[in-house]
Amino acid sequence: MFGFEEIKKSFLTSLWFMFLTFPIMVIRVNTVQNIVEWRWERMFMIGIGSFFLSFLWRYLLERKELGQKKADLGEVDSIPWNRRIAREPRFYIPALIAICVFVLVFPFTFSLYQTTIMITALIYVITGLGLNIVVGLAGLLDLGYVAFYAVGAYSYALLNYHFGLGFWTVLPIGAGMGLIFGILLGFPVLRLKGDYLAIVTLGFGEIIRLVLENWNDFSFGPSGIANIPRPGLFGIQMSLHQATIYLYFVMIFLVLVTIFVVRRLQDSRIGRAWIALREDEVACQAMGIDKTWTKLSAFAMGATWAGMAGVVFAAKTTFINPASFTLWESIIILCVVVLGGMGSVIGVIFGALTLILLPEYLRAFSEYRLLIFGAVLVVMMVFRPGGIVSPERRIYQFKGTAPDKPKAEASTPG
Amino acid sequence: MEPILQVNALTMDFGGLRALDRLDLEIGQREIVALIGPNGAGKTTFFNCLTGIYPPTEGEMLIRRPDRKTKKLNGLKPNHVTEAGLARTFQNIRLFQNMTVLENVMIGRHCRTSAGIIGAIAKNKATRQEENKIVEDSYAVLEKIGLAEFVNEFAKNLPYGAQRRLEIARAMATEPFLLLLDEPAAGMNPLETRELDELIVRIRDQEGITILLIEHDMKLVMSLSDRIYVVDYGKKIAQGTPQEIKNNPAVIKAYLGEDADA
Amino acid sequence: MEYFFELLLSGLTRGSIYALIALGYTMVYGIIQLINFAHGEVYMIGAFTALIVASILTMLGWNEIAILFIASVVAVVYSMAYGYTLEKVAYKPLRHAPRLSALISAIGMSLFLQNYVLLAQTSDFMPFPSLIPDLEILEPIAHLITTPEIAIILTTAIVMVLLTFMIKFTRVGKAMRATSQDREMAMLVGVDVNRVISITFIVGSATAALGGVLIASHVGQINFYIGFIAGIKAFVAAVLGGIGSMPGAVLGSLVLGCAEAFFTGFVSSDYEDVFAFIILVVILIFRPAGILGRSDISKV
Amino acid sequence: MLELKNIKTFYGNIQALKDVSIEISEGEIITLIGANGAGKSTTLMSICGIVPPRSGEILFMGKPIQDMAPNNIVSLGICQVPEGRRIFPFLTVAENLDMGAFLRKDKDEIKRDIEYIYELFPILAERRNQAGGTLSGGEQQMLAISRALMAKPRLLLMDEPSLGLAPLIVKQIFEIIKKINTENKTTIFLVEQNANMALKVAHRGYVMETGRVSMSDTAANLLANDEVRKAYLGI
Repeated sequence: MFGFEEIKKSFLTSLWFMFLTFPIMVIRVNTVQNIVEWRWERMFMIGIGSFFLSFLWRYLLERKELGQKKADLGEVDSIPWNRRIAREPRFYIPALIAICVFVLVFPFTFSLYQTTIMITALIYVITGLGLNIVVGLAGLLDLGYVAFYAVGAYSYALLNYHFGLGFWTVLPIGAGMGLIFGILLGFPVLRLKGDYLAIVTLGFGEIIRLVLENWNDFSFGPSGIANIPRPGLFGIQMSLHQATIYLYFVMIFLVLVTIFVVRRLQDSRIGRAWIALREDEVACQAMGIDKTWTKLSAFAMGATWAGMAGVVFAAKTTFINPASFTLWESIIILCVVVLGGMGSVIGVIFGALTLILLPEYLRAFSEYRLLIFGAVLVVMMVFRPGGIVSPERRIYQFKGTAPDKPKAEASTPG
Repeated sequence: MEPILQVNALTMDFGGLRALDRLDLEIGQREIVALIGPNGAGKTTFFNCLTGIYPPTEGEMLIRRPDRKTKKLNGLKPNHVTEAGLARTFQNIRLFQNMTVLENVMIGRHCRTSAGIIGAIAKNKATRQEENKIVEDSYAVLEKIGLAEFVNEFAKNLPYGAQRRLEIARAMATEPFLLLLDEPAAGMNPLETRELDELIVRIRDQEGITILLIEHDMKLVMSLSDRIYVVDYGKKIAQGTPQEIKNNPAVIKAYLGEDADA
Repeated sequence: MEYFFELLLSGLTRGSIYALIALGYTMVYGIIQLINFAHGEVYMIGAFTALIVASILTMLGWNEIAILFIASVVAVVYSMAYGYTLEKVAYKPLRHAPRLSALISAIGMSLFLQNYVLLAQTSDFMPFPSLIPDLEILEPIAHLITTPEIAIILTTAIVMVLLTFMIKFTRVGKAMRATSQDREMAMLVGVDVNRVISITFIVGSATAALGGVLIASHVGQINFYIGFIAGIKAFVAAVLGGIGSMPGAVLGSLVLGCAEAFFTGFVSSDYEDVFAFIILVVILIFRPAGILGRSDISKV
Repeated sequence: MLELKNIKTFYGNIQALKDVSIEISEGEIITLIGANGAGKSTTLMSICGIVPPRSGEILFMGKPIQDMAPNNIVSLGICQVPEGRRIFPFLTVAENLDMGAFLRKDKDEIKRDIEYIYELFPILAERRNQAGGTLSGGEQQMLAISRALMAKPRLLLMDEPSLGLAPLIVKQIFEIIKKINTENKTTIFLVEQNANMALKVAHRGYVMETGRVSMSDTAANLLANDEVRKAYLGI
């Protein structure tokens, strides 16, 4: 692969990128003082960097192509790694124990700062799992998901401000508000398909944010709402540190609840209908599934989790304003779902932890973290468009699903 | 014999194109009826009108269900048509490719079951029982159709002929009294076609399901059907028993080819 | 009445800018059905390139018109190069992947390019020299419309005419239309589809860069984030007009621009963007394919 | 002229072609018959490079073409009239014909060829400024064939040209196929469901079943073959 042709290709690529990045990377003008700064050393860095990267890029592309070819000709046994682990008790039991221990000791061994980040990541796990219902299972691209998150957060902030309601009271209310908004917004837009649906949900998301920003009497506008209380525990006074640890465990609990419910939904009659809808709308209707209701239920179920997560978010930051609910937030949650692996619970958890923790721990290169983040998204999609984890699906085994029915077991084939 | 499906003067226009032209059709209970005609004659359009995918421009479609209630199909949504007891397969296979064979059939049980969101989350006894029942019933359908060996395969990994049969299994799971098959033998080899022939007869005899099929394989059509309708340009040009159709000069001209008997 | 005209003209100006960006969105969508999220960034890079070139030339004391011309040309050339590279790196390998993957790749590219400019240049707003001189002949109507505004509207009109000509009558234009209608069939008559896609990105990027130069010199300042906001608006305009349709993109942009201008002028500037999105939502609910979009009968 | 050697082609996860080998000599009309979904169209798409085979070789005039891009394959003189006509629906009839001549540079020749086409199909001349999508099925088929002829192919691949057409028009189409073959010396590879018609115009034929070639012989022999008659001639 290091033949003359390849070297020529890489050489041309590096020349091209040197040309491409020339004005932005090399020249910097200061229009006030009329100084032009020339940074030639960067050009060489780009040249050398792109020369070698282009080798790697082509090598990986070739490997991907080859893998596809082999899979077609049936030359590889393609059980994804996550399923292989999940099948082997001697792998997954210790792994599960290790994760549990880690989760339990985490807030006590790591700093307050780390715990706060972890809470943020866990919020994304919940929103990611919620959006996964809409995008991953039902196949509806929703770019305005953050609207429901905002609805939850503002529900808590306003109900607390006006009526002094506490976290635990508002948590279900927030979820309910998400649900209601999901139905309200879902109803008119679900006739639309694909990208049109995406752009209209984007529109709705922006409308809600802009209303929050401008309707001062209602939402206090851009200045937002401060002094939102953290979750209480039987009225016990807690220090900031204690409160954070408490919130951490509340989040762990909520994540577990979410996983539990989402998995149940996924494996139910409704969940199957969602997946079937994603696979083929026409056939789905021909099987007697009500398209509108099924779509709406997915939309509303997704929104519910966003509403709940919004309440937690408000409680965690104790201050909210519309700037927390921009389109970027929707996009990041979408990335969590797609990067992790659509339709996969473990994938979404993976995606949330990677996407939220990675930039935080990249603070060492703090300036570069969003740059790297963007590049990672592109590279991931180019080389693994299905996400990190391929979706794990419940395999309905005739044996497994009916343990209390010996008759059924007997008639099961091998 | 009282018809269980009666179609009167069904007309369907796409823009300026008339795909169906005042088509009349009747099917009696436990009949196997074939709809034949050249490609593009409007056969699939007819199915799409019946099953609520296209709203017909004119005409009337009536069914008489086993409970003797009469129902008009015009204006029903596809899912309500299925609930009313019509199920169909598609010309170009439309399985849920990334679901397993069993799950595909389980989707067919959807309209005959009722567990909702609350039930899904709580997984109470009724829901569990229903789920078990769905699995059991679906498996039973698969056994009947002869697909039990593939139960946990992904639909997309099935051989072509098996995919066609899975479409039938999935339709059967919705408990239809009238089954609409759109080119069920397309792409099957002679052996698979023979098996299909037996399967269709078995579905009629054992389950008492009436069958309307579109098919190009004349051998299959002739051996299988009680009656045949021939359409061309959206119009019915002939109807009758296989023997009558074989000897009908208009049919030979339009479809079988002028010198098919050469 | 005069106020009405003032608003109308300002709306048309705004709409023209949207149109220059929306054309790129709609062309790319028409051919590969991808929302090119990074399109706005190409526009932003065009504006930055123009700024750099213009600043250097100003320091060298060049003549205003020459600066405008050279800066625009360099900006257009660079944007085309970026558009081309963008497609090769982030979209071409994903041609057979699920559409969501391509969308995420586009989002990643958008983020990457924003931060690339942020890091290589600055996060602050940079003043952009006003490159379009005020013409004296236009003095009498200056209270209604300024020279830069006229320049923007005219440029859009010219670009639109040129593009229409290209699409309608040239070989490459026909290949583009054929590709967008039936990609496989286009291959079967010998169209190099990869090349046509590249050309589409290049042309779309060029018009976006023109938009970038014009708006930057009109508004007078730029930063790394302008692409994202303008991109969203232009995309809304493209969808409004019926994505995939070029006249639709222009019409959608003008409708959006004027609607915003009138709403700001007569109602309130607070809810300007809300209003824009409400128009989008309402139109799409009643006309799901956009104003000029073709709705297709799905084959079963 | 064209030789397929053991090609295997996949559509998604389904193997559509399993070791298909076919040979076509210059000047012949070869037909490929078989049931729906047997892999006939995939064979054509593999030759044209739209769905390149995963393994095996395709030789055109002795040169391997299985790894070439579709547009380069067209430039060698291999042209396809695909199933379902695939007219560009929003291009006019004239523009559709222009697209057929996309790779040709000889402007005067093209003009002459267009005139020839309009003589051959007067109805197309009448509708030259109408969008392709508004034509009737038969007119579209004529346009599709004309579009392919505009490329001056050496090898013309035709996928179900009789699909959905009235008997009279089918007859006309087959006459044109014969004419193209004898007058222009164009080699024709014809995929058909209407086996009866196809075998009558063809020199040789291949029978395809679920991705494999199950039989090959002269057209006359296939027409007389009992199995073929039973399975594909509706007798």
